[in-house]
Amino acid sequence: MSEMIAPEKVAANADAIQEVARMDQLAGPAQRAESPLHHADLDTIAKKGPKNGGVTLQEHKLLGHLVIRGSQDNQAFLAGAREALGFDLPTEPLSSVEQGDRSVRWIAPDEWLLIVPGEDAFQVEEQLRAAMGGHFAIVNVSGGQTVLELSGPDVRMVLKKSTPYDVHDRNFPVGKVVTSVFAKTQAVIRRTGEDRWELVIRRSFADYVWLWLQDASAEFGLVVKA
Amino acid sequence: MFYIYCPHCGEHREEEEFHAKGQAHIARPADPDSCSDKEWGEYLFFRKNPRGLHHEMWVHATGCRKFFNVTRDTVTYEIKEVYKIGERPSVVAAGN
Amino acid sequence: MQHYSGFGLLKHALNYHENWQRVWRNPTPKKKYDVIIVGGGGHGLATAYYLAKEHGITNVAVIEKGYLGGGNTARNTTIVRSNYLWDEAAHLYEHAMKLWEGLSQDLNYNVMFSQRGCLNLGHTLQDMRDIQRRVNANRLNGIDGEVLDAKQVQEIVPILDCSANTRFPVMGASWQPRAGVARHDAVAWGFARAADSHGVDLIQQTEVVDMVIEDGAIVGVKTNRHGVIKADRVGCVVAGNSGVLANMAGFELPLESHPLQALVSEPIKPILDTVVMSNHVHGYASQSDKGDLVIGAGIDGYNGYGQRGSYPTIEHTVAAIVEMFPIFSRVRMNRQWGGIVDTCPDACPIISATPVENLFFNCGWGTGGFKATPGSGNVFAATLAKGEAHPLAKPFSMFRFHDGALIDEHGAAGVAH
Amino acid sequence: MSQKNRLASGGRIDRSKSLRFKYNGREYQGYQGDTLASALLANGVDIIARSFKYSRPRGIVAAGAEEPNAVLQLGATEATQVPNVRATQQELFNGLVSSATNGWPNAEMDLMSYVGKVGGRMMPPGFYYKTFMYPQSMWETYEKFIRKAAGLGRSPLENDPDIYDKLNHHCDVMIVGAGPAGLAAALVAARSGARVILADEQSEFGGSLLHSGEKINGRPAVEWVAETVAELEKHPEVLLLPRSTVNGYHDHNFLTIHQRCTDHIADQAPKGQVRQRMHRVRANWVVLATGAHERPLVYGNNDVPGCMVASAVSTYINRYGVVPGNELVLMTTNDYAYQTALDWADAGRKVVAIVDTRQSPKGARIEEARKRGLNIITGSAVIDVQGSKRVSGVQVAPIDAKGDKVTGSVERLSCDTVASSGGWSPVIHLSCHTGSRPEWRDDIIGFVPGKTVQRQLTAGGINGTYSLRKVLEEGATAGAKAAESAGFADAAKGIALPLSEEVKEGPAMALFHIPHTKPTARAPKQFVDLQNDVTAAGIELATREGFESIEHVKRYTAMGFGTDQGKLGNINGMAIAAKSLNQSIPETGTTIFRPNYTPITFGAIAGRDCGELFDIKRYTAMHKWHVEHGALFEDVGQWKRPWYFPKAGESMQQALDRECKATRDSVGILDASTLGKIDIQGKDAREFLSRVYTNAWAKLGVGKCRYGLMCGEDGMVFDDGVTSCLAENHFLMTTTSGGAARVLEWLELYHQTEWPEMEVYFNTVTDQWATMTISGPNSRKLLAELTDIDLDNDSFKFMDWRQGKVAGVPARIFRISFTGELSYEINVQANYGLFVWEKLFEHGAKYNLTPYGTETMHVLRAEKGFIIAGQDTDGSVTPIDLGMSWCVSNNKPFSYIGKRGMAREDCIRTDRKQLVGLKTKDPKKVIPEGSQAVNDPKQAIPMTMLGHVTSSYYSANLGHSIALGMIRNGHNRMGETVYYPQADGTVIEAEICSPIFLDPKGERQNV
Repeated sequence: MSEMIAPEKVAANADAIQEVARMDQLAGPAQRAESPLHHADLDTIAKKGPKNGGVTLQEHKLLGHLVIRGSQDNQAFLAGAREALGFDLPTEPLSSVEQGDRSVRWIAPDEWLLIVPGEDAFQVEEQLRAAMGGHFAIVNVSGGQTVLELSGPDVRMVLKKSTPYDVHDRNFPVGKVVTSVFAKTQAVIRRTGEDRWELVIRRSFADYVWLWLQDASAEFGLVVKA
Repeated sequence: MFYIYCPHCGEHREEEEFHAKGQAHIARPADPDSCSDKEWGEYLFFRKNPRGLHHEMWVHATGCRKFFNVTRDTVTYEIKEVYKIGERPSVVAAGN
Repeated sequence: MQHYSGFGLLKHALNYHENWQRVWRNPTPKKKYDVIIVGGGGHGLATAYYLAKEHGITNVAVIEKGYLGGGNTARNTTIVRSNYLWDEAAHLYEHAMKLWEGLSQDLNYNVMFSQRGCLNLGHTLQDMRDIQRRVNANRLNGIDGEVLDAKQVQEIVPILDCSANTRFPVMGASWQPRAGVARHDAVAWGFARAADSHGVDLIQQTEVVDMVIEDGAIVGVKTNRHGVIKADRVGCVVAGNSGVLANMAGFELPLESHPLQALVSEPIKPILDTVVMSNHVHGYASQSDKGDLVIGAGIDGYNGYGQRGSYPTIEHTVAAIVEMFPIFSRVRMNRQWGGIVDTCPDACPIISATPVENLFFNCGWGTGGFKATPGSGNVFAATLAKGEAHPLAKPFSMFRFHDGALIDEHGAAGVAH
Repeated sequence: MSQKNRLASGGRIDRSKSLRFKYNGREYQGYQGDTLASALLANGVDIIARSFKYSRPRGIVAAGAEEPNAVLQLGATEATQVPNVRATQQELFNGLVSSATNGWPNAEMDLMSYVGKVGGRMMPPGFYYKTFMYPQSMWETYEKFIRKAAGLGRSPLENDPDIYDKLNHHCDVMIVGAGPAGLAAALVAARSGARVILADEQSEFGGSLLHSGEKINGRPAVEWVAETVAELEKHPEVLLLPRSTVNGYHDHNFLTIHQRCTDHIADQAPKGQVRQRMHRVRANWVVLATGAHERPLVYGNNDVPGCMVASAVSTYINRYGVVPGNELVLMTTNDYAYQTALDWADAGRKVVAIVDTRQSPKGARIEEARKRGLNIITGSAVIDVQGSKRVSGVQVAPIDAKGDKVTGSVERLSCDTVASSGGWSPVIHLSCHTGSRPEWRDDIIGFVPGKTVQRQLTAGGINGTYSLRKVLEEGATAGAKAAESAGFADAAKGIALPLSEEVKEGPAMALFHIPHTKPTARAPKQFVDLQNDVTAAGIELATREGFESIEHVKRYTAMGFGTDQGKLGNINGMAIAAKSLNQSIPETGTTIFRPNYTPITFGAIAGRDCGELFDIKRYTAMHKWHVEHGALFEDVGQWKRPWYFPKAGESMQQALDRECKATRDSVGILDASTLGKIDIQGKDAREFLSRVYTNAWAKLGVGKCRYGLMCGEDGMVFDDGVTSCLAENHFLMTTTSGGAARVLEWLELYHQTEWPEMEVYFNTVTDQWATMTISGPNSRKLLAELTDIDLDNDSFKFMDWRQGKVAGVPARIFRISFTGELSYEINVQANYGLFVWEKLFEHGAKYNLTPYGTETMHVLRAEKGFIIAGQDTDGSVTPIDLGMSWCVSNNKPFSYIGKRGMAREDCIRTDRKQLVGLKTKDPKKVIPEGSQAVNDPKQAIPMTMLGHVTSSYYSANLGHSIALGMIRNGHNRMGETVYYPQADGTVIEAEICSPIFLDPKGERQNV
């Protein structure tokens, strides 16, 4: 799992020039990893904060985030994804697929966001690379973003304060995913259940989103879940 | 505030998700080095700026990050057509 | 021209104001003029006035498709300042400033030019570097200016939030004491009245629908109401519509016309005595003599001739005002509107000959045209009179976009104003 | 004072809930359900304002948004002051505190009114423009006095304690106005299952039905209103918004609604509640059911308190149980207004006369009035009003059939109230907001919405439709059409139209301005726009002076520029201008309304985007550490970057000197995570780099890094950074901290629009990597303690990168240097950023590892002459100007971006401003950044400037100041002296030198 491919070694192998640099970015348990909202100490808030409210927030931290790029005209790419993942990349715009602990979101016609357990990221990347052909790209962005889950009866109101996108049932069924404006930043917003939504946000904006969510959900009561 | 159909996402989105990128269909000269200063200056700066139908480029910046073209009336702000990069508009001003 | 004065006003009051003269005639156009100016906004009218006054050319028509001063002259936030960065721009705007300083008397029309000073706030280290650079350049160019620290800013505008805990604390400002505001409509009317008194024909509600060009030279314009009107020279001063007229003459300009919005609050008792502008927080405000807070919004990114822009632009501006002046949170916005600004890639105007002989354009003032009104008219009049650019106008040729001699004033013109 | 004008019964107020309030320091009582205006009228308060120009006493004239006079100051505390509240729209609550906004010592006894009386004649429209000019220097003194008269209410002087909010909505049908048309439309649309939003500015739905006394389906209309609202409340897809003004109608059916959540209890509202909320609505279809405003007539002294709009009088009687006087004279041009006289009579007070301007009016309501024995004077008009602080009587005179002149003798009638009606003006404001030009209709004597490109329908009064039966019909039809068009088929099916009886009406007279026996200029003041003191004489004067366009008239007289935006006056003003110009109203022009329909609180528009949330603060993974270690921060774009790390008692310069020396002498560390980072993969990645950078990329080997300059097509530098070859088809680009997003969009622009055939993908990884740069002679030693990578200078050279572990964390280390020292830039996944940072400090103590911020970084790089894009460049500088021709390759096969631009005539001039180093003659003197260079400091102003100082510092390492700056032709002027005149009159002398002040051969970074 922690195998590293030094560029030298690759370059030395003239027959098979390593086309891209691969890197397992994960360290062992001795190396402390901190999610983007680590500083907010959500665990303590979960313990000491309110237990009832209209909005519940949970950070799903330290997951493996992989951006997958490729053309839908590239069959070797699509087939490879299917082989490696066990399911098709969703080609329907704004759709997502979730199987077990893996979920993939349509981001653009040539871009998907795959989220897997943190420790699987490199293995999945390797499997994808091995299976895919033609022109494609995979980028590990596990350190650059985080997942926030919002649930509860008043989440929709919080979303309506935060995004100009139409979050009504008729427009936003479970499974749909959109990238849109979220307060002054942006988020990948996915509806994961009747009253459950997922936000994927960038690391450096996480504190702002956290402030915003506290403010926007204050009138409904915000419960933090560890 | 405009409501713009993104041809890649397949639905209308709020203008806040987009950036306007100016006149569409300005191709970079194939051989810049053989352009005169005048030709290069015109490529860089000179624009149709029509009152009426305008073919312009937008990018779905807070969305799929794709550029695309819009034909819009610059007086009424009506969007007449949205089409992808590389495609030609079907709605054009008389005389164009 | 009937002379205006307090005494005259009293005299007329005794006669129930029944005997005031027309401010300008409503003439039928002649067949031919020495110079036709297309566009009866402040710049066009100023051009006509200075053509007559300084160059003795009075066989002049100003053709206006709507009413005089009804475009951006009527829609701007009336700020006058000359603290531009580059020499070329600074000299041009300072030329205008000097004319402003005697304009009411020159026109015998009170344009209410009020030199209440203008602060351009700095919120970052780079802002302050830019301010230092600009103020130093201004001083060496003979333009008044000072760099102030946050404490000095606070003394001038006590209601400005200069505390350290704002998102972008005020670090300082540039201060031009001679800057100020003027009554926008009065500027157009004052120039119109004075031009008319010199014999200039002001032709309103008449739209130029085509240019009459023979052998590469303009010989007249075709109008919707009065057919072809001939002229030896034609100057176009039509701001947002410049591209449309250029297209009639068969060329393009390095311009895009964008919506620029502005807004006013309800009138409140005087509380803000200077002009306060912030590029970084992106808002600026002054208070009119009627008590309205006059606030300029940003420019919308798309081309638009609709005289309206998008709502988020208003939201950003208002948020900036509330951030700068938290006490205004409970004050209310009365009206908002939009103008059509013709923006150049380098945020500087075009005062220029064109590919068509005897056809000249004065355009591209973008967000900063009002403050230049007398200067713009003055140098354009000289340009039209002589058939070649006034020395101050020379750097502003449209052909600078061919050779690359741009004058990049995006810093000084950072927020719309 | 008792509520002398309150009726014993009737109205929609709750007499069991008595409310106390203050106006001008006096306490009054009203009832739940009152507006501040109805409560003031109930208490017999006549004067609520002094006029703007003439300081004339003014009273309440209307009952809604159109009210021009009753604009009051509200608020019990300094922080909760609200200027310019319209009393007719402010609900009464217990403890309300209000006052008039003008008048000294108060509105009742304003001393300025003497000035107004005496000087009024000196203040025709435009008088400012005609005077105060001489001498020039006096204007600002005159202006001080003019400004004293400015404004209505005042701004609070304390910060707003309230919160505001925004909500985004999407709906199928947005209905504006919940009067009969709007309710009918909503009902039909709601039953179709469509998502419906119904908004109304009033506290209750029902509009005119709340006071009209009309019947629907044979029962009082208010019952139908209650049933309809009850049904609408049950529809799950319907959002009902009372107290919500649709203030703006924007393009593509975007509307903003200003909801007043707590204004009805204002400063009595519980803390923490949202005061006002803006709803941002995207509607598929819009139904405008905004009704109409009654036009008052323009007659002599029509501003004396007691002169009111007829329907407002009815509203006060029927809705609030308030009769605003004892003896009424009604003047009307139409049948409908007779209802006011009937209501007045029903309230048990005296109708002195109904003065009808028509010669022989006929209609059902007239018959009713006759039947009741009311005194109807036809073919006549009220030409003047008597009284100063309250109407005491009127002058009535016969007029001709066209209403142009007085034709007979004048009769005086005693009364205390004059109600007038000149017909109705459709409320077309919203339809104008999107650029639609209204159209005049002679048959209804008003403007109706013109052509529009919006998906917009109109129903009821806005169309000039005033019969209740037809209003309901139009509403239901519009609701059905809107729902159907939005995809709810058959919405119209099975809807039983509510029915109302048709009332027979005779034709109305198109009359706006009542003639007087004297010409207008000599007649008593006839007000058109009460808020701005615009009179009929003023308008005639404007046209006489040549202001012939209606826009000129409005601007010259200020008509319509008040907070009521001319809702009552504009049409009358246009009619007067038209008549004076001898043309029709449509020939004179039209009236375009702009947002807002009524004024909107700034705080509400800003919402939560102020204070802490005004703009995003972006943080790196190590931010907490920086805070804990006393960093001061610099705003760089949205990033918070450590600026420097002062120790206790240190000045900024001392801290910088220490940080700089520690780095050059041992090792310093910088958090460089904010640098933009873009992952580039694909077989054409290398070629793409060649096209967007000015230098060569063809031969950059795997494991190597290279600095690149990026230009626009104009050849001007716009970003720079180091890009590394991670693998043959894989590069990592870095950009400036502020330029990351712009560069990524730039790359995508060229890829998507110019070179789509190139196989390359760009992805941002700025946030993915925590980047820490250790720099200084001991950096290798320090790093060696923590990594498995061979750091030997031969195997890991300057401008190489290697992959390995640092502190057990997988890392990429780039041996690049922005300080000129031996430097390693360590990149780890950001989750480990703080962990690795802290490990470096654990091991770094013995090397005096010193954290430094942007300021020290700036000094260190300036010692080496490295530029900062955005500080040393400003969009007008080419790579050649920067002296960086080494970074420009003209041998590349593809004409890269910037190449042609750099070759333009002006860009190849030899006397361009060029970046050079500057050494002050006095080594201690630091030239302030932004100083301008001249050759001769003694020359006359304006001076010829050569260029400015872009970067300037005191270098502790060198023991003298250093600066970078632009100098015209500077590259050819090495060793020459230039001068920097300062604001304080001093001049700093400096020598032009190479910008590389330290280690010109670059040996230190290669050790």
